[in-house]
Amino acid sequence: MQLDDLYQEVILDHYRNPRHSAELAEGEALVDEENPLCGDHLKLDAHVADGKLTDVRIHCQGCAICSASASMMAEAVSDQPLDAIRRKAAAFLALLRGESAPNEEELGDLMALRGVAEFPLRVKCATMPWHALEAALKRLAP
Amino acid sequence: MQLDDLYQEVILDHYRNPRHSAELAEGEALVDEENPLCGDHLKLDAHVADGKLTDVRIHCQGCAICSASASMMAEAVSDQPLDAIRRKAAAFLALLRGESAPNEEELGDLMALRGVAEFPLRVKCATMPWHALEAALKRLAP
Amino acid sequence: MSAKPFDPRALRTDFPALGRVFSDGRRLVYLDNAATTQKPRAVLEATRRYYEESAGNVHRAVHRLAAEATGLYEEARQKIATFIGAPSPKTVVFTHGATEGINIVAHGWARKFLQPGDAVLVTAMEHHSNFIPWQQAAQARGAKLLLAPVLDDGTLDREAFRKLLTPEVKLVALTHASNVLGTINPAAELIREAHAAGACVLLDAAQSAPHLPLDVTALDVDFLVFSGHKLLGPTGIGVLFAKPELLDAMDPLLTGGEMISRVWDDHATWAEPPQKFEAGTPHIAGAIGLGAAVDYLAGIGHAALRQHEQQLTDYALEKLGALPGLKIFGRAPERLGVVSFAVEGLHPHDIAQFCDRDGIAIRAGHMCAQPLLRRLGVPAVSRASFHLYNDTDDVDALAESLLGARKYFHAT
Amino acid sequence: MSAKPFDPRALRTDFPALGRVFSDGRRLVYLDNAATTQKPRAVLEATRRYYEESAGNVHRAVHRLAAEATGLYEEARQKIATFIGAPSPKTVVFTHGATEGINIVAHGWARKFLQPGDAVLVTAMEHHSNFIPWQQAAQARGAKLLLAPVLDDGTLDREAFRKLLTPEVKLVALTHASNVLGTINPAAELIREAHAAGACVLLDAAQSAPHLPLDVTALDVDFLVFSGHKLLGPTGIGVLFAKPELLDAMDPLLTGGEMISRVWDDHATWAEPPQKFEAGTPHIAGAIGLGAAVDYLAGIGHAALRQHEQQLTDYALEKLGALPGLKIFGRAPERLGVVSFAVEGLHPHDIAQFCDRDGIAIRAGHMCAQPLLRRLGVPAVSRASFHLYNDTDDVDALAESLLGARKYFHAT
Ligand SMILES: Cc1ncc(COP(=O)(O)O)c(C=O)c1O
Ligand SMILES: Cc1ncc(COP(=O)(O)O)c(C=O)c1O
Repeated sequence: MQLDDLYQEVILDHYRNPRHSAELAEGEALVDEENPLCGDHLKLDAHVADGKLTDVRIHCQGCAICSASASMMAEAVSDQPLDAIRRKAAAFLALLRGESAPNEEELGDLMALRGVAEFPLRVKCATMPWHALEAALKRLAP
Repeated sequence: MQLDDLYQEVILDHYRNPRHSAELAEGEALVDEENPLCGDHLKLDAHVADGKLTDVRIHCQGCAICSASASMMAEAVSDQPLDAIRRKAAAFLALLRGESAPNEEELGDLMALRGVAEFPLRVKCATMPWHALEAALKRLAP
Repeated sequence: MSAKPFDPRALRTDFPALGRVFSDGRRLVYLDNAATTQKPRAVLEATRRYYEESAGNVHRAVHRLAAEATGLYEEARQKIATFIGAPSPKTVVFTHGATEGINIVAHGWARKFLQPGDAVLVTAMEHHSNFIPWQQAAQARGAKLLLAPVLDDGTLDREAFRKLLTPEVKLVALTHASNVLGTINPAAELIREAHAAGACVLLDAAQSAPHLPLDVTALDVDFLVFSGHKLLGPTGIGVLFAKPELLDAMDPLLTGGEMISRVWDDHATWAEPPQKFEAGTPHIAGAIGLGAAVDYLAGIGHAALRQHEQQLTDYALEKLGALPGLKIFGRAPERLGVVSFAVEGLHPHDIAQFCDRDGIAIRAGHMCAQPLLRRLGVPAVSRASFHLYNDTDDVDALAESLLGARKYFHAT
Repeated sequence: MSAKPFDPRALRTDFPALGRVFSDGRRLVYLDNAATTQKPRAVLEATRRYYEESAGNVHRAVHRLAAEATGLYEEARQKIATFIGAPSPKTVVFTHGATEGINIVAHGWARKFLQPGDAVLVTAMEHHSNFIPWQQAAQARGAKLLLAPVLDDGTLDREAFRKLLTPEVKLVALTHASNVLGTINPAAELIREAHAAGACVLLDAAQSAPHLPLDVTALDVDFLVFSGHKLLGPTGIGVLFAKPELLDAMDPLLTGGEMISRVWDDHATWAEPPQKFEAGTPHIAGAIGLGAAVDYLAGIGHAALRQHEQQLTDYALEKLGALPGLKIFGRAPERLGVVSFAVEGLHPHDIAQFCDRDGIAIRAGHMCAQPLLRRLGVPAVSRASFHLYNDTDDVDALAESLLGARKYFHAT
């Protein structure tokens, strides 16, 4: 396993230039997650309109994997129907757990994070934004 | 270390034919000691007359080492002055702890138990009667 | 493996210590397996590899040594989960040994949930490690400790057990097999009865896990503990299994590093089980070695092992039972290869010392079961206990040595 | 030994794991010694010999294997008593590790003797293992937990410490050296002050014992703990020292086999210390290995070791401190070879992952010291920590890798 398999170019690009990134004031975010082990901290805000997720904004203070995963997630789920997002989330978490054949079509760019599964101690970094998203969906569309 | 160094002929003789051995009824003994680890159980009774230890009677339910040590002790201390007994006890316990040059003159026959020092797990078997004796002396001549 | 005939002599070569020859030319006849077993090369190799290649700490760093160590450690947990039929490796807590496992439950569960007037039911054949923690916990909570008696043949008094199983009983702490009598208790039935009466069950598998197949799911047992060192594994490692909801409900016994989620100045939150119960740096090499030990046992196969040990035990009971003045304690029909005995006129320590002269390692003493020995009416016993590498030659050697001991101590 | 020049490269050959070469041809640069150290061959040999020759249980049987095992186990206890200047091996309790040692005191002493309104004083630089047990014990007893603050240079705020040392303080639980800042606390002085104020002191020597000479008698310390795996020894073993009168007064944390004197149905009495605190079969191989580890360290000599590590630390502070955007946490004048740092714009986990590519093992995370890191204002740090086998080449490799990491993650 090479380092470059973990930090693929697209990941580093999202890390350096996070999409849907925004300062979120105290209390403004829908979800506030911390991973005490590595100190990653992520706030997520979003809304639902017409059954789609809109206005996704994320503030992530984390490692490259966490930040990139958050940024790529934001891009992948913005303005998507909620059930499609739930499918995508399930597919992504399965990918990171190293389960079965990944649904490449469903995942698209997110496939770049596949290498993280080979680094068990970093898996949480990649999944944390998605767990935050799941928490947000529970609140937005219980 | 050979087994015969531990169980010397004189030890086996005392074990088979314990001296100063007596049934001691409930409450009759001055000291009642048990070693829970190996289940040795010893009762000792004695009196003091003219500064000497008399009427030493021991009931020992123990292994060969414990029984022989009790029997040899009874013989060695019977009708002896208390301070001579205290010296002998100290010399014996030092011998069993493997300390310094043993006082062979003081110890006499008891030297046969010297081999026990090489079997650390059996040392308590040999010293228990002497600890009982010390307890008895504390009561008889505090 | 199961097709090959079971050959204890061949298996012996897997165990370096059993190749030992003493200075007097005698070979080691190791019959103290209920105290601790010898270790196969595979176990020693697994721990050596960890120390020589992957000696990182677990769970906390991203470098390769730590990642490898974490992988090996968690792989061992998975192996043990499979070995005992646990639903998930998350229900497998690594401990110091059976004793610590029992104490974790006695502190974190019993002292938390027992109410004054409640009761803990144990049997009269428990090892001190499955006895004193309950005595202390019951005392601390104003609860009662009840003892189910043992019949003359060494089996549990089932009638009495059932009578004692009143609604006050919140926990039954039960040895799966006695380290003195060899008796195998009918765990599945007793657990069913306990559950029907509303009690949880802790099964002390310290003696059974090395010899019998275990299935915590089929048994529906609430807690189960065993020790690695009795199961061909390293010292200092053991296992506590508990149902997930019990692990969630229990408090941790030890607190500190590795078992936390968040720590503030005035409070802290715990990690999920099993980490919640593994404070501090764990015995990484021990866990890995225990994983290798269960692999080794699985390779032998439980059916073949059981058949061998039963034949050997039958042989021993007959051979030893026929010796003059020898009395065997425990004649349960379902039993392990654990044979405790007394020889008339000989003290157990002298017997064991004499056997040692002949290179034979047996145990003498109270076997950490004073309440049972008081009932047997003896302060100490001698005990021979078998494992896969023993055979009838070992029993013959013991029998001969016991005859020799009588002569030695009582010749006139 | 002391006459020979100190040669870390030569010493490295004593450690099989340090000979490791990764598949990409890089050698292992091991800089995570504060988490766990590598083991010299002498330690692995000592444990191997136990398993292959003397694998009996301790204290309980008279056969040769048990006698040898008991002898080796108690010999290790004596070696450790000598290593820490203890008055007697009876004051040396074998534990699972530093964490268990602290918990034994927190349960058996603090929860027994603390009264409502009493206080435990710790510092803001404690490891979770020397923090949460006191937080929990204080809470359980209605006592207070006081935190002595840390100054900006990473040293203890002595003034504040003295002010907090009121008569309510019954115990000061203090790390001898910080696993984050490297700071060595002036243990002797702090113990004097604590005693003058009527408090007992527990010294957490997990980080100091592997590097500094310890003398519990000269320090007059009441309790001291450390772990074997950080001291070139095996996993799963550690030491608790306590003054004899404290060991007598304390309750045991674990109960069960080996720690008893007599057991009745309704009560039990304990063995004398240290057995009173060693319930169950101990980690025999671990204790023997730890004995070999202290022998190895003694053979190196503390003076030479300290000089080497100080030079290396000075070099590292200068070299790493000069890197762009790198900030070092802790600049205490008296310090160990533990260097925690942040690199602007890089997350510690990415740093550690990148270093790992270069074969360099450093640690990233909260270092089990969340209360301290909260005060430092960071959720995680990176940490390099040295032992006798490290040299300036290792530091150079780290510095180069850190430069590489900046480029890797921020090149546009
Ligand atoms: C200062 C300090 N105290 C206590 C501990 C806990 O040691 P262990 O995890 O070996 O129990 C550590 C190491 O993790 C430490 O650095
Ligand atoms: C039935 C039983 N339970 C518990 C124990 C305690 O095991 P350990 O000493 O390994 O903690 C033993 C062995 O000594 C045992 O035989």
